[in-house]
Order: sequence, then structure tokens, then C-alpha cells
Amino acid sequence: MAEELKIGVVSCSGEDCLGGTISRLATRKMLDEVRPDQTVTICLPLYIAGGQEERMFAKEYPTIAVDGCSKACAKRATEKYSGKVNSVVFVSDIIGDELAEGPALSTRNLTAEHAAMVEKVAAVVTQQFDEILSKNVK
Amino acid sequence: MSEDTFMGVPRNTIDWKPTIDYEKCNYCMECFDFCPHKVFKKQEDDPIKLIVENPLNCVVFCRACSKTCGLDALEFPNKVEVTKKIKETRSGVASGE
Amino acid sequence: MSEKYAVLPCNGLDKCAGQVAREIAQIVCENTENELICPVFYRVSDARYDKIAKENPLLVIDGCATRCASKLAGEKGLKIFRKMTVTEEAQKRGAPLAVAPLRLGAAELALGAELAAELVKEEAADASVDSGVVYPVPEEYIIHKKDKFIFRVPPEGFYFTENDCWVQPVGNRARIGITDFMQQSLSDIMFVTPPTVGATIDQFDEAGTLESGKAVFELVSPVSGKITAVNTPVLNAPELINENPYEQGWIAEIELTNFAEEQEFLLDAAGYLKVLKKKADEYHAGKKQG
Amino acid sequence: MLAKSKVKVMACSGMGKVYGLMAREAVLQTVQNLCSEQAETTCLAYIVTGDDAATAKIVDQPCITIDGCPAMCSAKSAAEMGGDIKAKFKVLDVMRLHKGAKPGTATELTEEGWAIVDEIAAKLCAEVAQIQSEGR
Repeated sequence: MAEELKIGVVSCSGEDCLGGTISRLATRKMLDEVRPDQTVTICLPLYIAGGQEERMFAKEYPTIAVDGCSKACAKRATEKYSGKVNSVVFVSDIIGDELAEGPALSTRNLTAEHAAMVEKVAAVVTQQFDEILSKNVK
Repeated sequence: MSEDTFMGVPRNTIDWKPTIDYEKCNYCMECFDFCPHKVFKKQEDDPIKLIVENPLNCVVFCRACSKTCGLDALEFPNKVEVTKKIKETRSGVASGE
Repeated sequence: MSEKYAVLPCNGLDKCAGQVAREIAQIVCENTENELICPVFYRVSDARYDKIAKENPLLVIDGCATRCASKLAGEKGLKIFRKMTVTEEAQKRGAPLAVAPLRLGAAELALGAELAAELVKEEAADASVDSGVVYPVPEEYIIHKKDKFIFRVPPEGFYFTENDCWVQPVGNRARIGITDFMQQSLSDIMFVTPPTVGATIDQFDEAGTLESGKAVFELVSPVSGKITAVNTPVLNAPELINENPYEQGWIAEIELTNFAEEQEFLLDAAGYLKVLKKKADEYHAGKKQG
Repeated sequence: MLAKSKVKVMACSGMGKVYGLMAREAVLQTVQNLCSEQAETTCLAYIVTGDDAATAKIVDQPCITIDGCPAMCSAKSAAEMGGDIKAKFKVLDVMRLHKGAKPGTATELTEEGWAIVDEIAAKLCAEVAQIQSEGR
């Protein structure tokens, strides 16, 4: 195991549409359950408001952007402030544009269907994750 | 895994660990949940449901778990005495006693 | 300063420590201009005490670690200026109240009187004087990186304990505080209980506590001496400690008594860096255990 | 539009701490349920990427920001984009009034966490109402 390799998973902030909410939850799932030892989450607005930590990390380590919609905020913000992202996962591609563009969701109103969407997205992120890992292991 | 030495003396010569007062403890497990060093161990099937399993993992001078205990059921040794002891051990070690 | 305090005890009737808290509050109020707040009445009615509580620095006296009085202050949106917890003080004096009877005996009354006297004395000495000592600000920091975390250690002028506390001596005075690593481990600090000005402490004694959403941390004083000042701005703005725990986030100033000898038991930057690296690795390994 | 513009209420939407999630939930509660007629939110991510349309929506508009922690991402970003910030809130300040409360994690809130979210949302709404009534 490449014990030391960490991957940054950057979610969009997700305040404008359901896709964003799912993106956030899938990212948290990576950190909480799927790859807790290797996932580092990055707070998007900290690129502007924070210190060096987030920008430097995203420069030095591989990153996966998880975006709710085609606006691709997480990808664009990371590229603007830091460096290239290794992969982008669009929630809208996975759950469909129509659903993804619905209103942002409070976790208070999370249903089993939503949870299933989170699962699906997390599965795609995991696949990307492991691919990046395998490429980076010598 | 825990530090083998503290302030230059072997950790196992330092008496620093929580003692559970079973008269007071109600097994709320707040201290267990809190301590990241695995000092405590839960014993689900035992009438004594919580023990101090790894006293040497306890960070010397840390009493943070006791602050989670509303019942004051965790006691620690006296800091001044422990420091004195560490200093003695240290001078002993240094002079190659 | 002739300002008076508002005194809020827990008044716990079911424990000896609570009875002592009540006793202390009464003695303190008898010997000062301070105003007593009855926690029971305050709980049911804001009107009687709100003005007193909001316009004066608040002294909270809790019996035990359940901290009912602190919690009440929290509910009422009050800032705590000074806090005392009887069981902790009893412990420090090696006279835990564990087995003490509910009714106060001579020993408990004596403890109450002693603690009350301490508070009264402290209040009199409160206007903690600026010592005028200039503490040099580190020009740069040694950086240890771990994933996205960056831990800073000042390269010189500071000494450290293995408990992640530091001391910066200048002449016979020194400032004490917590390290960047501890600041980040605690995350956002919400409450600071400073050590008592005028108190004499031993090396590695407790010198105040810091509380975040994650934990309560005891500052382990790297040196012995007499507390000469506390950094009052951090009491109301604990984020100053998170921003820079070595500069504006210092906790207290102490008059050194035996630094030459105590220094032997402290780490320099290089020594602490080693401890820090190990802790950073362990902290990350430990995270998954939740 | 004829109606006067809605107050922009923005959360930091922090990913790493429970306080960021609380800020987000308080804003959603405000703009979706409590005062959807008077307030709306905008996604901080647009501001971070420098999206022109999002910037145009904020410039000189009344904004309320709610941040999780002292990094103040939302307040700083809104200010940088030229928003007219009428009030800044911080979840941590509210948490100080609930000493010992366990609000949950950055993924999921506890009942206690939700109660505090509602408290914050009420504050946000009161501020929205005041801004609108003063016509500022």
C-alpha cells in the first residue's frame, strides 16, 4: 500500500442545486467511510480566504474535483488557485441534468433516493481515486 | 506506539494514569470516546464495563479525559510529586546510577 | 480598578462541592462590593439579574465538573470573566471532596474560606500590570508539513514541553502558551480559562485551560513562578490563539523563579520538532479509529 | 423585476467542520422556508471561480454572511466581490452560548445541532426583515 499518498477530493460548495448537495455528501462519504486514510478534503472558499494550506496541498498532491453541475466550480477554482486536477466527476452526468439542477437540499430532507445518488457518485469517485492511486504507486 | 520516554526518562518509570472510581462511574463512556490513545477499554460482558487497559499510553500530565467526566470519577496522581519523581529518575539516569 | 463582579455560583445542594461553591460565593460577596446572583431564581426569571450579570465581569463558581453555573451563564449569553471549579481546586490541594459529607464540616469550611480569600485577593490585584517586557516576535518559523497541515515552530527564543506548551523567557519574565500543533489539534478554541494572576505555580502545573468543540486542554506550565499577567484579549477572542499561538495568542506572563534549572527539562525547537513529527504521524493514524 | 431585490444570505459551506454544515443548513432554512420571499442565497463557489454573473448579482447588494469559523470565508469572499455586507454571523459565536453542545459532524447534525441551526436561521431572518424594513 502506498501509505503516504493522499488525494484531495474537492467538492463544489453546492448551494444552488441538488447536484451540489449530492457532491458534498459524496465527498464526505469518501472521507468518512470509503477512503478515510487517504482522502483529504479541501474547502473551496479557503482558496481565497484561507492561508497557504489548501492551495499548497492541491499543488503538491493529486486532486479529484466533484462538481454538481456543468459550471464545474470545483475544477475551475482548483485550477485557478492551485494547479491541474487529475480528474473531474460531474454529479449531473451520473444522476441526470434534470435532477441535478433541482433546488439545493437540506440534509434534513434527505431521502433514500438521495442516499442512493450519493452512493452512485461515491462509487465513481472511488474508481477514479483508485486509478490515481495505482498510477502513483511505483 | 506510545512514546517510550518522556522528558528523557523511560515512560514505564512514570506513574501517570487515570484511576476509575467505580463507586462513582456510571459507565457513560464519555472518557472512552474521548481518549484517542486507547488508555481505556470497554468490557461489554463484564460487570465492570470499563477499565484502564493501557496506562502507559496515557500522555504524562494530560488530564483531559477527567474534564469529560461530570461525576468526577477519574483521578490522577499529584503532578508535583510525579514531576519530582521524574527529576529524580532523570538525575539518576544521567549519573549512570 | 474599583469595578465589581457579578458572582454566579452553582449552589448545588446535592453535593458537598456544590455547598462549598455556595459558601465561597457568600464569603466573596461579603468581603467585596460584588453582587450575588441566585442561579435558581435566575433560571426562571431574567429580569432580576440580567442587568447585573451583563454589566459586570462575571465570576462563575462551579461545584463539580457538571458545571451547571457555567452552563447557565452560557444559556444566558454571558461572557465568563473568571471561573472556579471547586472539585478541581480541592484536587489541586490534595484534598478531594469525594468522600466528604453533604453537610460542610470544618475541613470543607476551611477550604471554602481559603478559595474565597484567593478570589478576593485576586480581585484586588486584578489590574494586571503590563510588565513592559518586550517579547521578540519570531521573524520566521520552522515548518513541518503533513498532508495539507502546516505546523509552525519558532526556531529560537522558545522552549517547549512534550505536552505541546511553550515558554518564551526574557530576563526574569516569560510568556507561556500552546504550540501550533496543539492549536490545530484542538481546532477552534471557544473558551479560555486563564491562570490566576498572583498565583504561584510549580513547573508542569496547570496554568489555565482551553476548550474547543473537541476537547478541554490543560496548559502545562513549562516553568515555575508567579503569574504576573494574563493575555486578556484572548479571553474574548480565543481565535487569536488559533491564528498565531506564539504571538498574539500567548496565554499568560510569569515571573521566573528557577529557569536555569528548569530549562534542562524543556525541549528546544529541534527537540520539539521531533516530538511534533511523531505526534503528527500518530494523530493521523489515530483519526480513523474515531 | 419590480419587487426590491432580495437580501443575499451566504454561507461558507465549509466541508471540513460541523460549523460549515451548520452555516449551510441555517441559510437553506432561511431562504427556502422561513423567508423565501425576502431572501435568496448564492453559491460561494461562483464567487471563488470569479463567475461574472454571480458577481453582478452581489455588487452593491445587501448581503448577510454566515461563517462557520474565524476563517470568515463567506464574509471575505462577499466583500472581495463588492457586496454590501450588512451583517456577519459566525456559527462559533453561537456555539459559545451552548457550552458543551454536541452538534454532530460535518456530514450529519444531531438534534442538538439542528436546534442551534434553527436558532441561527431565526437570527438571519430577523436581520433580513430589518434590512428590508429599513429599505437599506
